[in-house]
Amino acid sequence: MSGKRNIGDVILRCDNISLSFGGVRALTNISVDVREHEVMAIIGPNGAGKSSMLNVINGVYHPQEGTVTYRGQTRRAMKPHETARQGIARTFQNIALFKGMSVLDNIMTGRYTKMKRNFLWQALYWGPNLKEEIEHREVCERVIDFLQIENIRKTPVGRLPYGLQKRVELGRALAAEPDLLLLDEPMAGMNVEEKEDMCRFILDVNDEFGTTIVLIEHDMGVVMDISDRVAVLDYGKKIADGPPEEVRANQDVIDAYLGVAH
Amino acid sequence: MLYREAGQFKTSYQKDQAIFPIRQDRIAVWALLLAVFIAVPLLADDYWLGSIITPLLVLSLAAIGLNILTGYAGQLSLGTAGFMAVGAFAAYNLNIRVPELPLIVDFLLAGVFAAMVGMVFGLPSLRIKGFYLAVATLAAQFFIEWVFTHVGWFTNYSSSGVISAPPMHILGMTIDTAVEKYLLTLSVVAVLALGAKNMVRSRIGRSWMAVRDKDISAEVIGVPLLSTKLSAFGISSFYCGVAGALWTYCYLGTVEPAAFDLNRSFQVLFMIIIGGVGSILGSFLGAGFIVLLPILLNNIAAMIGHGTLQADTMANLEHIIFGGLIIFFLIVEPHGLARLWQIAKEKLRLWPFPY
Amino acid sequence: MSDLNFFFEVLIGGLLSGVMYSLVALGFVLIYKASGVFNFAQGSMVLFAALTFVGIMEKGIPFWPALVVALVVMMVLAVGIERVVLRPLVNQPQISLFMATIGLSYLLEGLGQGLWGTQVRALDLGIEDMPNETIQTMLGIQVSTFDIFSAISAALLVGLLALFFNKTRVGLALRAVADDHQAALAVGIPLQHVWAIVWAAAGLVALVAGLLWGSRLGVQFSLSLVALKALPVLILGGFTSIAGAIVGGLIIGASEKLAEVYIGTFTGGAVAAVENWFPYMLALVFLLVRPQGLFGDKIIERV
Amino acid sequence: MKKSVLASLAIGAGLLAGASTPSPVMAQAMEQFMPIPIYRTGPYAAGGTGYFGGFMDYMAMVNARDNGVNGVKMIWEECETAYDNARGVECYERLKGKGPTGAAMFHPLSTGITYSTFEKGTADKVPVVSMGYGRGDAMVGSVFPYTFPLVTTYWSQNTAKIKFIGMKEGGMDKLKGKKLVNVYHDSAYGKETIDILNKQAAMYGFEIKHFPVAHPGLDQKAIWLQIKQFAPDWVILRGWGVMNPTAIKEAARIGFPREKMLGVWWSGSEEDMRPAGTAAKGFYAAGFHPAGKNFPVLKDIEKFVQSKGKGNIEAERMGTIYYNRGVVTGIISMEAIRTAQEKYGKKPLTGEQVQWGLEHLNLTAARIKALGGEGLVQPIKTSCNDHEGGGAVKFQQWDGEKWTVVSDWIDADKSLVRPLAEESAAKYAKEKGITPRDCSKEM
Repeated sequence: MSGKRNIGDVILRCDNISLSFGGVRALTNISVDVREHEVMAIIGPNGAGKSSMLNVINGVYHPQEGTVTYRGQTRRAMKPHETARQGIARTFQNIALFKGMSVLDNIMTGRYTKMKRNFLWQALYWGPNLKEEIEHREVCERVIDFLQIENIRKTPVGRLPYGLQKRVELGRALAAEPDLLLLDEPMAGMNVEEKEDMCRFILDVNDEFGTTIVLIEHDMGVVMDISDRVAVLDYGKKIADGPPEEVRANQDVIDAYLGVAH
Repeated sequence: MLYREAGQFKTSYQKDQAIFPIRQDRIAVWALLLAVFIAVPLLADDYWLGSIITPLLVLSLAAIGLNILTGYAGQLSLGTAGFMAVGAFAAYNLNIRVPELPLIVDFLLAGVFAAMVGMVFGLPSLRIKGFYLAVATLAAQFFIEWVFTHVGWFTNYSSSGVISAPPMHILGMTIDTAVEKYLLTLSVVAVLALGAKNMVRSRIGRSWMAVRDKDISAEVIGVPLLSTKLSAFGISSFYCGVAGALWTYCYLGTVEPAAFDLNRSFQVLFMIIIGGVGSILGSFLGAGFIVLLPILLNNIAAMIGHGTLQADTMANLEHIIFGGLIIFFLIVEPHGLARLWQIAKEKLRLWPFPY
Repeated sequence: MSDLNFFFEVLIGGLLSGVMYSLVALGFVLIYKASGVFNFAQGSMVLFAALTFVGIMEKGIPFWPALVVALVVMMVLAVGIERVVLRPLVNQPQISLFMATIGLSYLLEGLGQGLWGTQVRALDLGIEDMPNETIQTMLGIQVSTFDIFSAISAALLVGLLALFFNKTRVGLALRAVADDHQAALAVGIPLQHVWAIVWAAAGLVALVAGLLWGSRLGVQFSLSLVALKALPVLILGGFTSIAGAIVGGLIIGASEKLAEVYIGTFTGGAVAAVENWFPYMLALVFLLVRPQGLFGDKIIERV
Repeated sequence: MKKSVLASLAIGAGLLAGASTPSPVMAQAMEQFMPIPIYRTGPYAAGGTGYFGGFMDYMAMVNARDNGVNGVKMIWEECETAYDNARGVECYERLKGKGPTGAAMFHPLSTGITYSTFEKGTADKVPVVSMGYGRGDAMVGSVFPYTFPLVTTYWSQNTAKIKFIGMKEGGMDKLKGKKLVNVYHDSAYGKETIDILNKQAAMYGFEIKHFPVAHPGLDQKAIWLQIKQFAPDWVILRGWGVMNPTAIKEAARIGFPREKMLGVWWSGSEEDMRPAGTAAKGFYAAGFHPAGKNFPVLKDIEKFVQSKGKGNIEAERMGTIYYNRGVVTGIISMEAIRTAQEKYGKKPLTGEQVQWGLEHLNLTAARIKALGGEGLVQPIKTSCNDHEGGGAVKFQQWDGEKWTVVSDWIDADKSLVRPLAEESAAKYAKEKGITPRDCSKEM
């Protein structure tokens, strides 16, 4: 990866995270850190605990053990909407858009934490509220331009094809202007062309806005190309962590992907 | 005049964000407002104004309230009439206990009380979802009805538990004819409907829809679930509460708690199903449909003439047709009359060309 | 009479009332389990079944043949509902189906009363609704013979349903559908048939409930309101569990009677007639602790 | 598909507009209009169809036999209220202006609809007649000029009930120390008599306990177990609809003698007893008229209406309590119109004119006999100040098949009811800012 980004200090650190659901262990003693401005990938076979890891980071799940430290602040139980206020945004493996709303409204919802006027102003839709709506609309229009979805901005998302929905979901996350963006299999189910588009968007986001990105991916090939660093999970344990080339050569990783018995 | 938007370019986001972006729509809306504020009072007789249009407007307001909660925020509620009752009894008590307050303030405070009660009953919504929540809102319905039947203070210790709206005065004017009551109702409903429309196209409305469509991703974006659901319960109940006050003051005049029974809740629910779940316009269309249909069927029965069999059959036929239409609508157009209206408009936009 | 005896009378009376609520709740559970439809029309089906039965008997047909005819009518109705209402809505959200059943309840009420008239009719099953003397002499408390008969009927019905679900091919298919619609489709069970069968079973339950409730209240419109008694039972017991419907019914029945009697006594009669809301509040409080009901399936959301 | 929906909506809208435009007014028609706010559906349909069936049959008979009231034909139109207040108001508004002269009067047949329409009636000058229901204090005609709780109010009837119990106990002084229970429908209607019962309890020294039954009253075990524990001497039942048979059955289950139970007239129809089966045997009910077909007026209805296939109800329901109440309503209403015609001429009258007739009603025993209603209707004399008129009640007992009258007319305790009504009416007048009419100046 080339670029003029300066990979900075660690902004997110997970220490010894363990998570289980009624006796089933999803994550065991995992420690990962993410540095500012980098693109970090978490990979692993199905059921390795990748999504659980993202869910821990943005507060959907609360681990039984271990700590998450974000920007020097250690937390244990934090609701997702609170992590959102700290500047963490994400997308989902199975698209989780607001199906009844238009593309524009979906993306505008991404601005939720940045808008301040109370509901009485909103009921008036006048003065400060109108000004606020328009300011944020402008931000969203920039996101729409960036993702090249101008022509569908008024379309209900339910009517869009899969690939575009994924793009809108990315747009919704970007509208929040996050410092840390979590992407859960952003390229799952896409064809080669769509995958290339998505890669470009991810890199551009990282490049232009300096957003730190943590992404989960199944497809090793893509990941290796765009990531600065890769962590590999298998059966809820971390088996490797490092630059792509290094991880690619790691014997444990190869075994895990080939399904060698442990 | 043709219904075309060709040549109307939006040059700013402000114009694009306007409530009616198409010019013909704006003209139509102004014409409609003129009609309802001036032409209707001049043309309609007391029967139409007092016993059809006024209750229709009041129920539209309640339907907007329910639509905010069920249509926009996705929380199914069967307690609408209960929240209407809170508004009705709050307005009455404010009116007789604090006579200094202007009537409109009574109405608004009645809404606020209803909102507070609504939020209390909305608290379980964080843990309870779907049908479980719907049944739980029945607890609100029955409990509120019971409180007003049994706590004498709320009815000013009237022996039969009935309250009777005192005469209405606004700025020294007495409101007692059908036209005056209609205009008062219309003004309140028009202002609140506009407010609702504005809210649902603002941040709060988006947060409601986000919670409705996918609560988990709403939360991940930063929409706090509990306070968003509570705001929906509160604002929805506010609308229902004001509707309850209007129902008492501008329509029935005298009510007992049973005027706000479960059947009323269902009636309002039907309005939003038929009118359109998640549509402010649909609330009006649905209320119109539900209020007018039985009267229409009844009139047909009266035209056919009397005779036991026909009358009995017609009365039951009313139920059958009513139930049948609800099913029919759900099958043919689950989005209700509001969607039909939209389709008609789109057709008109292209007319006379088929595509 | 001693206080303790009185307490037991209230308790047992409540439990037996609860059985009557469970009977109605069963119909809801059957349909919800197999099709995920919250059938609001169950109360109207109770009314419709009872009206049909009494109407047929008025034509001079004796009890058992009338029962069979009424059952056949309910089955035809079930198939009709599946065809006309459910099939076109098959891929709609649950809420649409729920609302459709509200429409259905209006339709059935109108149809039933239109066909058979709005008169209040007596229905005599030949079981005395009087204190059972044997029990009174043995235990010293009054329990109605009719209540005991109802409880036995309910037990038989539940037994019958259990046999049907566990031992017959169709029953197993139903369980498969209840567990996973997709899976059931994959193994080639036609969903339409399953739904029709389940609605017919719910029709049978409605008929039994209609007969028992109808002989107590008279066959009249208000029969459809028994559904309101069954809803708190459902939330307490969970929408998907037959056992839940029974246990929920017992809990609701007993606690509402105890509440009515003892809250009334403690407050000097100031708090009375709580039976409409108390069960709902109880169920609501319970839900806050266990959102899926007593025996309901736990809902796990995956992200 | 979509198109057809739209089209049918448009047609529907057209029909609606067409149907509700008032029919052209025929100024010369000799017709008097009577609104019929019936309820044929819902939980109380039996009451609505029975009562209005009898009422319409009577009017049809008057038209067929006498060519109307002094040559003015009665016409009427049904409007379905489904026992819903809001729809009742709509029906009132729809029907009040129909016919050549508007509605003669309005019979809501629902305490709730009475409450929702009586003020409108006063404003529109349409008498709202609530025969045997509605608000008790409305008998004070000076405050409620257009409201007529004719024959007997709940309050009057209640005092008659206590008298009846006194009779059964062997004298009013025997009531001292007795225990009474009032089981009531938890609504405005049910609550009407709580105050007066408390007053009477203090007066006669009996103990009274009130038990509300939540609507609809499908299961009343808890209440009746409490009653069993209280062990009252008498139970007064103020039920409505399905609550009645259930209460009687529950009474049977706790072994409370039905011969010690006394129902209001809404708990005393065949429809209320039949579902209770044998359990109802022995139950008493108050009524301002008996059941049965053995009255000349019913024979005339049979002859002129039912036998011609023009009945407004199934023939087998003739002579039931609800049906006869409708007939009584018809007799009194027609007599009021006739009375008003004496003053205003034999032509269709306005509501305002009929109000005069209702206020100057004098239905003597001789007149009742001439109308063929001997034993069915009690003598009634109203005045500006007294909008009730009669006040007497007959008691009947259910023998398992039918009602049998077991008492003569028992008068209400007017000395008790009247001051209560005046007090309540004065409170109402004050709340509403009404100056009562001066009845000494009225003719």
